[in-house]
Amino acid sequence: MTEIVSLEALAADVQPGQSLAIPVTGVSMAGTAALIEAGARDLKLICVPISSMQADLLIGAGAVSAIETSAVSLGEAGGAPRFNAAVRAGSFALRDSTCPAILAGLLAAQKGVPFMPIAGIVGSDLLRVRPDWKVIDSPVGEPGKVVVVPAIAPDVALFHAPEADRAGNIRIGRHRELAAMAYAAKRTFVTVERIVDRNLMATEDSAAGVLPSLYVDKVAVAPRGAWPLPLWDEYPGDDVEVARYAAMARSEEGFRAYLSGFLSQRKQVA
Amino acid sequence: MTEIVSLEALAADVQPGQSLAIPVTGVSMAGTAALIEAGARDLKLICVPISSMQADLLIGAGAVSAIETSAVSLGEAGGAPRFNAAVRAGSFALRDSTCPAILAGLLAAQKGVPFMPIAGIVGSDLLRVRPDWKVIDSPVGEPGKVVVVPAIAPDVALFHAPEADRAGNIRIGRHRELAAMAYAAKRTFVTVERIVDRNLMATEDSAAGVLPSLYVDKVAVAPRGAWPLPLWDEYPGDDVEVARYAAMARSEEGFRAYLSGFLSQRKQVA
Amino acid sequence: MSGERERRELLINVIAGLLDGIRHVAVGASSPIPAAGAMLLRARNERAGKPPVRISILGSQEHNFFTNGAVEVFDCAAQGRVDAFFLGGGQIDGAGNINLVGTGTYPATDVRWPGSFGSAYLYHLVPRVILFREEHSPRVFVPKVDFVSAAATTPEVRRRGGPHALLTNMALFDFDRISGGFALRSVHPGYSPADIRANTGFDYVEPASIPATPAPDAETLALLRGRIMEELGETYPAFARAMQQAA
Amino acid sequence: MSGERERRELLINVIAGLLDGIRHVAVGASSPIPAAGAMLLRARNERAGKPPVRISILGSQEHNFFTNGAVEVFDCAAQGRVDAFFLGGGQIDGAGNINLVGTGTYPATDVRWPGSFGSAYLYHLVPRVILFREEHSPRVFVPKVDFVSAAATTPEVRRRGGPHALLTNMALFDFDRISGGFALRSVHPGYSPADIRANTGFDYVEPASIPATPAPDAETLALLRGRIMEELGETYPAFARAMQQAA
Repeated sequence: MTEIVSLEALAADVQPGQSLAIPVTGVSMAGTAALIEAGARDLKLICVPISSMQADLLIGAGAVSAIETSAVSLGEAGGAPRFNAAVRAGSFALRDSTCPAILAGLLAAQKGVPFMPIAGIVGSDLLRVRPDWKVIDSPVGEPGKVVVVPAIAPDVALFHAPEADRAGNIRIGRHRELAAMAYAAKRTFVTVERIVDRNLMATEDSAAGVLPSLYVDKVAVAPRGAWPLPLWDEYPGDDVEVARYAAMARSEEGFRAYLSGFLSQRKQVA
Repeated sequence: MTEIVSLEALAADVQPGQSLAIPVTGVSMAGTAALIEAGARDLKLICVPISSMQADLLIGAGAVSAIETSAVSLGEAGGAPRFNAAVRAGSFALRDSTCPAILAGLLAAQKGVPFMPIAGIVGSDLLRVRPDWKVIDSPVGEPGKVVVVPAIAPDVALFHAPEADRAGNIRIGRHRELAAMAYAAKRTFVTVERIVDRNLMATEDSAAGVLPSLYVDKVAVAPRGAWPLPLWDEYPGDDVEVARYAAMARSEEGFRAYLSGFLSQRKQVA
Repeated sequence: MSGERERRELLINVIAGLLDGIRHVAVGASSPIPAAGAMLLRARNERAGKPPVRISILGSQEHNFFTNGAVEVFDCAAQGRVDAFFLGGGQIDGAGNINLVGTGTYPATDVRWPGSFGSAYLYHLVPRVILFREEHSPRVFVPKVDFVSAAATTPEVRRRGGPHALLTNMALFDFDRISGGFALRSVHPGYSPADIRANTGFDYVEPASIPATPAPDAETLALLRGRIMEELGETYPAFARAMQQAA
Repeated sequence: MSGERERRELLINVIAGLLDGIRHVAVGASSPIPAAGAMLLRARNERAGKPPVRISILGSQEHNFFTNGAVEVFDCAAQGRVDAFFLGGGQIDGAGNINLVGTGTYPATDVRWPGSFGSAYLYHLVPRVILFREEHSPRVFVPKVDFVSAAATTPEVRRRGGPHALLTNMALFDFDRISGGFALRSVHPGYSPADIRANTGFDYVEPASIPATPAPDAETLALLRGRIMEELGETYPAFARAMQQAA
């Protein structure tokens, strides 16, 4: 059953060496700050299917030993400076992917199968740098080559959502990739804007947008927990702040200064 | 884009020889009556993943030349008499399956891949009677046998739902297997209790339970369109009627009598 | 046995015992006795301060923890998140294989049953599958099923799931996954081990001494006739009414 | 070209032309010019009573026809329900291959770009992929990309998708899937075919006579500056403001 815990307790339960799945919408920046505060290290990031400032912060803080992603970018604010620097320096194991392949890997774990076939990809150099991906002859139907990717079962999935109820059901709306992460992951930790008293599973309409507590191990309250990234139906992204990050994080020193300010700012919100 | 049509027009557009996917919840009994009225024949039923009175009626009416299903049963009312009789008589091509294999076949079509791996099944005689299913060595990870099933791409998916909006978005709530049918099918026809003026995609909560009009080809209004089967949030099943069917359909003559009454009753509702 | 209500109460009580220790059990939409067993365990755990039990009733709108459609219970089992499930069978054989398809030669079977449902899959994936078939007769319990809907043991693949026990109107058997067969655990009041042997078409291990299946104690009966019947009535109103009428 | 607004209006107008006939186009969240081109086509079709155009803006909450999470656009493309999409590239080569990963030797690339996103997949599945890269220079348009994020042609597998055209700040090219290369279709006002040759690092077919890319007509300009800017402002407010300021 779902435990409702403090942000610190949630972060403290992510162990070195574990793989951590993080999304592109519903990003737990509060959880990210708490992980860095807790001295997280040797994380194997799985970006579902890409990441922006969250991955860049964790990389800059030295918490990441491996990353599987289809892209890391600050969007309008440009490239991800700490990711790019780490790639050049070879500071982590890099597993480049393509968005639907990461989603397919999670789906394989969701279904308890070792692999998932996926359309396209043939001809891409990704096949060259991902020896864990295979091209097979389709075992059924007309002869033809098909790419298969291995299952991705993250140790922990971490995301941020508007609401949890007391039972640990999470309102995710249409953002079903958050459910996909949770189905595939061994454990799922969620930060939320607030905990509500009503049962989110009570009506068909409400339940349709819910990740059931069955998949949720820990919930922590973190108001404005996605900031400076957006949270649907709650607040837009703080583009000025992300641009400020992009500028400062160009240098190691600038990044350190930003990070220290970011961590104390997150503490004030909490 | 979605067309809003009459029930007759919807039914008339299902062609002989086409495969027709039908669900277990959100059953279009109104559409079924209209198909029988329109003289539907040579249908290849795909039950997602089982069926009850709907398949039995279509079989009894002589409209079915093939069926892929994990079960046909009237539930509390007992076995499906016309299905059972047709199996004994060998009146159609029978493709026995198991629930998750049908869902996996649809998923393969949803993802544009020729097959889908699936856990379990090894040891079942289904593998013997389904030569289109294969057991392969997993191409990735630890050595091990895995069953793969071919994609199922129905020509038409047909179901019943509470509401459509004017754009053809359909409220399906948590019944995401209805979306899975539509994703996989070449065309999707939906009967609904009513058409509403509001935009079902307007809010995150509402949209979470919606099949987008992108996947919906035809919508027809059919009040109490699932009767005598239940429709979530709208009406319970009419167990007395289903039991009456079960009793009458034991004989070919009884079935004919029931069918004739059923068709005129459905007409009165419409 | 003294009557229909007592018969059912004994089965419900046995099922609650078989489920002890699980966190999540899935129950078919038309399985009131298994559902009642799960509800009894849930109520007991609550009273004893033990970990809560989650009961998913398939096809029920109210007792439904799922939000991803029909596939979710199967995915959930594949993820190892379903600890127990119930399967029946038109035929069940001594190797624990079940037949939900029909008798005779496939496809034009002499008797056709509904079909395999999810059995071929769930039998592999749910650790504690309880075979539950009330009718105890040689036509059900056969040496070898005519069609294997789902196989109990498959040494050629790794699996976490399979049969745990077989419960009938007459007896309770354990299943041994190593030997791949059943052993008689207890015989319900009113029957003897010889009755079981006479009505079982397959061979099984029979220990020298076979206890009687314990009937529910007073506390359990109070729970069953009160809270459990109330909970059950929400999903299985006809069954709950029949239980009360049988009293 | 007379200015920034005119440059963008010309590109938008070309894109609307390239999209003509499609039913559903998906556009990236940070692609205002492609989105504007799609909106222009939609407005034109509406006026002409032609079939409606569906525009999915990825990552937008408002212009989102999807309800199945991040995977849906990919599934939708695999089903053949996405007719057109836009891809860029840090490098694009003469065979139509694109590189979104970086220059130099992988993995410790000299310059690292964000990554391949969905390109390796969508290039195979969307019939009309429009390569859109504003910068027209030899460092972008190279003889051979350093890393193939997505391959334009793959005779070894059947595919419905691939490049349709390449649009830059200077010119418009068609892509020929049989020969696997580009042919110059038109040159934007202010540039000559020689400018294109000088700024393109890969070889391409150049017909004897190359027309100028047509500028939008008065009716199109009115639409663009009115309705389209309004629609665009809902999703790309910064871009719409910049367009108006450039006027």
